Amino acid sequence: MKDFGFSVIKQRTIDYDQFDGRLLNEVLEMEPSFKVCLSCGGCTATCSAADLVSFNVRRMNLLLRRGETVELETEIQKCMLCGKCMLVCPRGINLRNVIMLIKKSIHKYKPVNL
Amino acid sequence: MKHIVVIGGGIAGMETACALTDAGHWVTVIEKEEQVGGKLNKWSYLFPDFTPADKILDALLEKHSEKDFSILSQTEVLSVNRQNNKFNIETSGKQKLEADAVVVATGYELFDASRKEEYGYKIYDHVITSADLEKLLLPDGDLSVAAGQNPKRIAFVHCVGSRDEKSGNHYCSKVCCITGVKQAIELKKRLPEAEIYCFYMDLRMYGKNFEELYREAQEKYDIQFIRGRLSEASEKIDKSLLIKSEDTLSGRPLKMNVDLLVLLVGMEAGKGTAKAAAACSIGCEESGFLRTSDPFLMSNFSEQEGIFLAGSCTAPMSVNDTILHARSAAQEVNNWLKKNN
Amino acid sequence: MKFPPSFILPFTIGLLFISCFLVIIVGIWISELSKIDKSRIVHNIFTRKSLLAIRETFSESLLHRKIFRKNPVLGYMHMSLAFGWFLLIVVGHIEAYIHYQSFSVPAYKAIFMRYFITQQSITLSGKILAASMDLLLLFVLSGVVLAYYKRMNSRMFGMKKTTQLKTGDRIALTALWLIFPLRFLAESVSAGVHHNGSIISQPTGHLLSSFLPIQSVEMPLWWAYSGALGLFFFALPVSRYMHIPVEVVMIFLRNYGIKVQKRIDGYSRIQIYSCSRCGICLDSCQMTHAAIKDTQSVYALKHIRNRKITDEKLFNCMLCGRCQPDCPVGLELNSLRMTQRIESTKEYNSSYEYLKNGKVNVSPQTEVIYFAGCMTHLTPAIIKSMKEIFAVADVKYWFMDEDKTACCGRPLMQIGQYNAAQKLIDHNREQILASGVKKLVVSCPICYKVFKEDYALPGITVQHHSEYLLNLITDRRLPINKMPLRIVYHDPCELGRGSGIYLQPRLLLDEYVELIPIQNEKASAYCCGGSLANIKIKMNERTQIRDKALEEYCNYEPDILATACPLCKKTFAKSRILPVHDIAEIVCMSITKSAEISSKTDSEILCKNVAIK
Amino acid sequence: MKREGKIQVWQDYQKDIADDHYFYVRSCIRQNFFPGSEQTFLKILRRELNKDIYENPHHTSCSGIGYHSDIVPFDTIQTIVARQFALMTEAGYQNLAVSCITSFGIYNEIIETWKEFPSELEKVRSLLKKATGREFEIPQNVAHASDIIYKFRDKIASIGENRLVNQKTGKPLKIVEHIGCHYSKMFPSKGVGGAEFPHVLVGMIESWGGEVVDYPERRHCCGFGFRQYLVMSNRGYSVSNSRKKFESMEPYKPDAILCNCPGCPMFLDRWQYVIQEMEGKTYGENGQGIPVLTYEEMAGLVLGYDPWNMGMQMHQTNVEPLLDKMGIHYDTDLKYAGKDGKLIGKPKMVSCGC
Repeated sequence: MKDFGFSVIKQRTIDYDQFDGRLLNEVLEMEPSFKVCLSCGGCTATCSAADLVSFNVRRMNLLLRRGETVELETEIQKCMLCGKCMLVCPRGINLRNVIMLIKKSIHKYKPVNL
Repeated sequence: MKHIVVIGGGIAGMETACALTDAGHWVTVIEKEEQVGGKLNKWSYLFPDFTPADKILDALLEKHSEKDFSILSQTEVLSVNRQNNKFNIETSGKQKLEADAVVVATGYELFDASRKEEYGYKIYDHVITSADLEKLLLPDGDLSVAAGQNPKRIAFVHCVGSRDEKSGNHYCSKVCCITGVKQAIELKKRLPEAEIYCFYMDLRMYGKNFEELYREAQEKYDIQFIRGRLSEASEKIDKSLLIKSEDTLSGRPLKMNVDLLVLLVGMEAGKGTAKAAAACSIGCEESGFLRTSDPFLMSNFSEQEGIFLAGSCTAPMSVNDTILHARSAAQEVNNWLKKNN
Repeated sequence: MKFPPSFILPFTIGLLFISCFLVIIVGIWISELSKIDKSRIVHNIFTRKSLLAIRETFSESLLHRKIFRKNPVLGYMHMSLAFGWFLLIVVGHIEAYIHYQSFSVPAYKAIFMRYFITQQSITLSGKILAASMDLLLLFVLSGVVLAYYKRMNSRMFGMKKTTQLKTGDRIALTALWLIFPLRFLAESVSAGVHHNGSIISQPTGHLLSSFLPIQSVEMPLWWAYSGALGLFFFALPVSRYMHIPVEVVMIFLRNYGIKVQKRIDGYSRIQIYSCSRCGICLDSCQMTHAAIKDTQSVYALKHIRNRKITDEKLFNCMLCGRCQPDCPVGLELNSLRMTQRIESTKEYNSSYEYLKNGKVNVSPQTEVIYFAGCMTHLTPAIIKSMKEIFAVADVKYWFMDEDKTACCGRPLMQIGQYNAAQKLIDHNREQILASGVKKLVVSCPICYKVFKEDYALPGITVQHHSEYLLNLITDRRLPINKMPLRIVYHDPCELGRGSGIYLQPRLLLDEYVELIPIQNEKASAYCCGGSLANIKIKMNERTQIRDKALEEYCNYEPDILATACPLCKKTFAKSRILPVHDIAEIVCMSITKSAEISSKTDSEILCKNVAIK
Repeated sequence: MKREGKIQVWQDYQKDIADDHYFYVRSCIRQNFFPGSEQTFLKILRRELNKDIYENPHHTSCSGIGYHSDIVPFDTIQTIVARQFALMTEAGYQNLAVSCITSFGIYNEIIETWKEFPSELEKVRSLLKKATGREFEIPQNVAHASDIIYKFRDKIASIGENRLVNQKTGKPLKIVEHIGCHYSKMFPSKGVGGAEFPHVLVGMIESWGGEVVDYPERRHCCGFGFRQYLVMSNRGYSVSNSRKKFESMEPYKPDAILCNCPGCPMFLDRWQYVIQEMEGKTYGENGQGIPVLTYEEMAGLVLGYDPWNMGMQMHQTNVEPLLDKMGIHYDTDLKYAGKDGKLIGKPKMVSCGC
């Protein structure tokens, strides 16, 4: 391959058609309450871990729904599972189970060549 | 006996006429179309409980048929002139009417989606509006897209022609959010295999049971909501559509291939209302909707004494709000006539 | 030498099989124990502890005293089967020893004695022994009848439900049910033929001979009896009746001081096999209030034993510990579930690299570290009350998690993430130690338990605020104004059953209000339903559990429902049926005389509204 | 795709294009990238259409690239543009014909600015007067050179020798049209057909017998983006934009790409080569690239001009596959021959797929 002093930049666009929904489907099947997330961010606002590090619980919904497994895996490790988020969620989502389900299965769906 | 002319034979006009007849007045409804009932004729099912629109329309029309008031259909008002506490009305049918009061109930028009060129309405094969979809949602409606296949992925675009400086409409049309949720559920019921996405800016579930329906859409029907306004749509070689938006919650651009794109068109005051406003010399807001004397206590009063306003010519309104507004208009007319007798 | 009749084969082979099996499996389990546990066995085996174990085996494995206390009918059933059978074996053997004048009588000769010894005993002692054998069999049979009946109708035993069976259990159960009636029939028929037997078997044999060709049915009946015994022995390893032998081993090991560890080992397996699936744990389980009927301890242990445990069942438990005091075998039900949770989640990753210990600047006069806990930050009334109390008592404190801090780690532990929790523990521990303060007061029982048990804080007293406030009163640092309020106190699981703190909150409340004793309190207190240990339960199911508890509390018509846990408070407060306050709030109300207690009328109206619904 | 809908849109965006007497302003970069194109344009206008088109050798860069790269201040570029207008006024012309899309955008932007803010116009008049002593009038008509070809497309078709038809199959050639961003995205009303469904190149293709390919990324920028290209380490952004377009058009199997901007043909042409070198991917048939043409070159081919005379040997993606399909005769030996018949030198790395 020739070196031109630059390389083709990877697109930042979320290509929805390329997205692997298996992890999402697994999580939603086991924890259907996660379907009703409003992305209000209440969980993130109250999050104990978010006080200490850049961590956004709300975004996990998005990462999962956009198939961003690599980022999701690193993000989710920051959660301390304290459960505060569940006490503020206006839709009563069982977030701790969502996190545990992701932790359980994420290795199955991580892209291989990364 | 007092004579009242109602301009517009939609549900607002008919309901006002009905209530005024009940109050013992002589009412003439002027309708530009052949049929009365206005835009309700275009709708199949109503939010938030999927009541067939026919059912409501038939119930209203049946009630009206029992009343004794005249309807001038396929007629437009040319001019309204005040003369000695009377209004002289000239119509396109060359009739000259004399009225003691006038009710403007000219309703709204749907936003012409082809004005949002980037969405390709009337250009791409499978871009339709919510009004088009409404007809397809009837039991015999054909939802198939290219090669007779059922669409596998469908996207709804909220706020088409509303809240959009580019369309010239800054206001919110109020009913499209819930219409989108309603239609998404209906589509999912018809096509359980399809994935359905709603691209929204805000979801404004203002009415009774609206929020509940939204939750049901997520919970029971797996409708997915993506916060972002569609920038453009393009047709692919297989007639499917590539749509682009920002996933604003991720902060990244998003593209998606869909088989059917539904544009949730908003309401505009429209030509009928503009003509009526000109004929009656009453004022319009910047949005084009008719100006009411105040938004709280006199929402049925125009700036001209004796000219009243009913329904969605004053602002985007749902069917139930329109009916209520029409009834209150009749009440106000009746009170005003009594006071001025 | 005369060969014994062939019908003894099923029994003999079965007995051989089960003996070998038990020796091997118990050997494996014991070899799996940790070194410390093994040395415990070695050190204790020849001490009084073995005698205690024998006594416990006798009273629990045979007499079933605990079940008796809970439910006499059920206790009788278990006792008649276990103790009766035991005596049958013992007395049978004595009878055989006497008859053969030898101790080296093969087991089959004792078990099938009525077949081998056809002549009637002529000595008085022989007659008594024979009669008592008949009576013992009758005693056992009465238990079998009850067992039949219990299968049909468990309600009679005061049990709401009974456990479901799987194939191995069904075979063993059928065999067990058949053993004694068959023995009775065989002995009676033999009595009819040979006129041996005693007070019951003889007349029965006589009666049977009047309409049965008893000579020709004798052999088949002995075959059937032996077959039933053999079948039972073979089905034993795959059935719940494994608990019969394993429980004895467990009782010995427990008496030697062995406990369930945080990993699956021989002892946890022994405990799992010791579950008799009596189903008593189902009764106390609040999950049934939410119609969750397949995740209780008995099922969890069963699935763990069969390696068919799913996360859905394993984690659908609030770990409230309500079932544990009721277990007649005395199994460590929570710990057993926990070992499996640890096992099931061991591959999960967590990274708390972001936890960086900053400088801890605490003034030397500081008396107390106050740790409110994550949840308490969502019930600011508790924090506010504690602050006011500290001010009134003139306590200098360091509010450790006022701004931000890591979670205590307990919620992670509850779902098996011990390794992850350790990282949080290490972080917080370092800060606590660095402060140099010698007392840690915690507002949340969830945090309290972990600080107390897992933090290793030498020289530091860890107290829940209920203990601490009581101390302040004893030290006369807090004023007391008794308020005319009737209060029901809800024991938080982690504070009560979890940490054994029952008394202090009650003593404290007694000083300030009128505390109403209630039915389900202390060890049998309800869980609020909000438990963090259950990650599978749905929100509406939590509500059902909560409402059932509230229903009882409402019966006492309290002015206030008091609790000592922010999560319990949050859970109960959501219902709006009763005003809910933490004990710290109640103390604060009293000492600041700001008795702005939500008036009862409010709650009455709400109660009515709920009733209308 | 519903044609009636598009026609409706095109009708909404019609613009006046002057009929004759043009003052021609050239593009800076086209003269390097596609040196024959502007010459071909002048030839077509003067010889085939008998139009009066004048160019003044003293006109300069509009400095648009500098402006868009935040190097040239607005006052400066206004004054430079005013000077071009002064040259036009001095020559007695009123219709501006702009070769470059960047310039076209700049001229429109500045004229619109002057309409909105007359004070700016006054300032520029005085600045120009002070600097050069010149005075100017705002052109009555600003047309892009492609507008002019569009206007006379049917005339060209009628006198042309070739059509955009595959001579072997008789089917119309599938042509991708790519409009420069600054043609109508800034002011949709200044471009024929507006911004969403521009008609300027579509009209030419259809008029000359070809078929337009409407692919999803049709509106997407070629990736020039000024700073994206000018700074070498940023060029990856530029390539990735072009690649996005290629991948989107690939399933349609286009025979050629037609552009009306100086940058677009350059990048759509060169990046095909770069992508092939970097990733081994080609987008045309038989491992070839997709030929990229300027509208003048396309018009020239229709009129039967010699491709080498129009400078089409300067393309990095070979144009021969298109010439073969159109049935145009060309002499392979003369491809790299100069005007004097001598070899001008052959590139070492012959382009994409060849």
